[in-house]
Amino acid sequence: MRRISTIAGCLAATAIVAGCAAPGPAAPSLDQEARAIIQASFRDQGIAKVDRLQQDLGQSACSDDKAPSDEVAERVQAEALASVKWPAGGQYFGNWIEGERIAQSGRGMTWTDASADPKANGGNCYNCHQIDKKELSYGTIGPSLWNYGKNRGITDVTAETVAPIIQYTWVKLWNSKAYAACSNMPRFGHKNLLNEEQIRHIMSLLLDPRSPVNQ
Amino acid sequence: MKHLMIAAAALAACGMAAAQTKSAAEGIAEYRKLLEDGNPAELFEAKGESLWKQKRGPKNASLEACDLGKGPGVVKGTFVELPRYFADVGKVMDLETRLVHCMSTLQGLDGAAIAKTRFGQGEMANVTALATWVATESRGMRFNLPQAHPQERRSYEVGKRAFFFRGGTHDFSCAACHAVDGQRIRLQDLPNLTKNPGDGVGFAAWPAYRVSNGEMWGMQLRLNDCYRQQRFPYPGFGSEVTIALGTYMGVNAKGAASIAPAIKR
Amino acid sequence: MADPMRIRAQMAGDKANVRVLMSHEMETGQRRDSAGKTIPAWFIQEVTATHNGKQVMRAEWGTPVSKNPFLQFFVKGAKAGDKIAVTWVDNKGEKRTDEATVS
Amino acid sequence: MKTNRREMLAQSATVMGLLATAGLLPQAAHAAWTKAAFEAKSVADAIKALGGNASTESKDITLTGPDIAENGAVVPVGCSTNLPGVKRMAIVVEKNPSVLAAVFDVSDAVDANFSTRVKMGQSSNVYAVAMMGDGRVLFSGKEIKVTLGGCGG
Repeated sequence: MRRISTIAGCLAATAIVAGCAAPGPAAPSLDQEARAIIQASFRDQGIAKVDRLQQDLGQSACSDDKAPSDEVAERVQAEALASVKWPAGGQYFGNWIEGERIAQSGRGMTWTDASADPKANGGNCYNCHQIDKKELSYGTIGPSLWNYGKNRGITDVTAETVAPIIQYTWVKLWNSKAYAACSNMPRFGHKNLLNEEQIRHIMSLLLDPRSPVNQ
Repeated sequence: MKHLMIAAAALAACGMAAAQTKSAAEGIAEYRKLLEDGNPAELFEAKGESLWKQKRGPKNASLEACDLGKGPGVVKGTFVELPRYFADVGKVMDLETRLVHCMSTLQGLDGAAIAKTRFGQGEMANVTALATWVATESRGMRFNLPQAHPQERRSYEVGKRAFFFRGGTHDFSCAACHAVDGQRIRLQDLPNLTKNPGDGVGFAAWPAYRVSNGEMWGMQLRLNDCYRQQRFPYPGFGSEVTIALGTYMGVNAKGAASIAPAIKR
Repeated sequence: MADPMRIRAQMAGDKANVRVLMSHEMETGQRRDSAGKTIPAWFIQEVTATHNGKQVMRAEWGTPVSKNPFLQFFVKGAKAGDKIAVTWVDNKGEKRTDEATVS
Repeated sequence: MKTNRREMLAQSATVMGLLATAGLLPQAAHAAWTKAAFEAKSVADAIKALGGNASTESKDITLTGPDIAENGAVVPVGCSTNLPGVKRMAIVVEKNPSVLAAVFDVSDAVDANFSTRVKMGQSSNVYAVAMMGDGRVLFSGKEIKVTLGGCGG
């Protein structure tokens, strides 16, 4: 338990730093005006419709240059955690080769993409994270995931003792807001960006002791 | 004890990652330096200059009487003060929307039709070339957008709110990638656009020649593609959000020297 | 008609450092458009340069040369005021010549 | 003294043949684009199609270029040598679908030093090839890594 909270805290801290910092007064009328201007400035194009501007609580709470109140943040996190769909049959793992392919791809869900089916989407992982060290072109918005499983002492994914970290990772991939209200990481499962099978592949990439990430 | 070991391992891994990053970053720096000498933006700049002086359109007029904010015909220094308020239209305009306005009023071209034209096509390609040339004329000058008019201050505030607005399938805002120093997407450095990110960085680099597709991109297309990658719907050319974001980034960049037109990945 | 080239020719010691930017698609013939149709190859095949009217360089290019090509070469024995002209010809037979004065 | 037209043509043909084998073709003789060379799928085939034979690696030939390219669409490369007697210089990208990018004729009036920018489909060895007046073919090269780009990569 202690270990989980430490790791979660580490990731959450990163997300908060990446989010919002400087204070600034917000005039309600300007806020409303700005929202109306945003709505009026966009139009549908392909699969990207204007309904994408309708914010849920997590989005609206994190649309400021300062972080939401603790109370709001906790509500966002609780709702996110409650929304997580656990893998069918308790099967958390797939194939890390597929996982690497998904992690490499930054495609999907833009107005130039033909289909919104998760099968057409990538995970965008390398855009923000170092994962397999062989890939030099990686982003730094999120923490390095090199040796993600190894650093957490995973030598056997079926061991009872590692169940909490496996579950933690599943939640993080499914709905990152569960651990950090204003996380910059997309909610891959919750927003149907990746399907269960694709998330299983990413799980293998990150956690399987045989994955190149854990060598 | 075990926790300590894990923490140490994590730190070690981070340290090694930093070392490797540096060598890749050095390689990229070398690549960018090699590209600097001979920026194809010069081709667009030359085209823009001749378009500015050429008599065109139903009114067979040049753009030499166009007021970009410092009086009719003045080009030098205008780029580092845009977007700004224009009394003749009663609103804030950025460089590209102002150019379309001049093409419409002076040359008699159909401004609304130009705004709907795809980037890189027809008169829209001409707008980009013109913007490239206008930017070149302010090269080395420092950004200093006016904020005296209430509309200019309002534009900044709207832009700031648009910058932090999260939406789309991936919950991204501009701020998700551009509100912190020193971060990257893949190998691309992400300027912190909530402040002056430095000379020739961010707002002070566009229009820029994109080597990935060999196209010249003005700020309107730069923002359009940011929103595409953000998984947002499509922002209209010259829409208020795009101009307000320009005001927000431009005011924040106060004091930054312009290197536009730059060359970019 | 093709857009003009940008040619800079600057003295460096006893040579002229010539840098040329050409406006050209350099289409490989291996890309497809949004409808899935192959975009035909369209690229510069030959580049020649003259120094005061005398040919000093000839090059053949293939599709791997980048869009809006850049070329740099050094002309020996040039002096300020000399004329450097560059001509390209593409696979459609289109041709463009521009000239610069050595500075 | 008096050479008839037929003899002159014959002589020219002989000279041309000699020049061709030495890789010394004058401009007029190969004004046409060397299609076979640009269609070559391997470095050796490209050199052969340009009229060269077995090639030797040489420290006197230089291929300039970055170790890593941020975008394969535009990779700045150059080929140069200080050796006297070089007739042609080529830039070859081993893993491109068409390996030969550019070939430059070197005259007395220019340095054997050319720079351009090429497309690379993937990380690859890139070579500068020099075809010498004495028939030797010398080369040197380096690996240039091509990285994936931004968000869409």
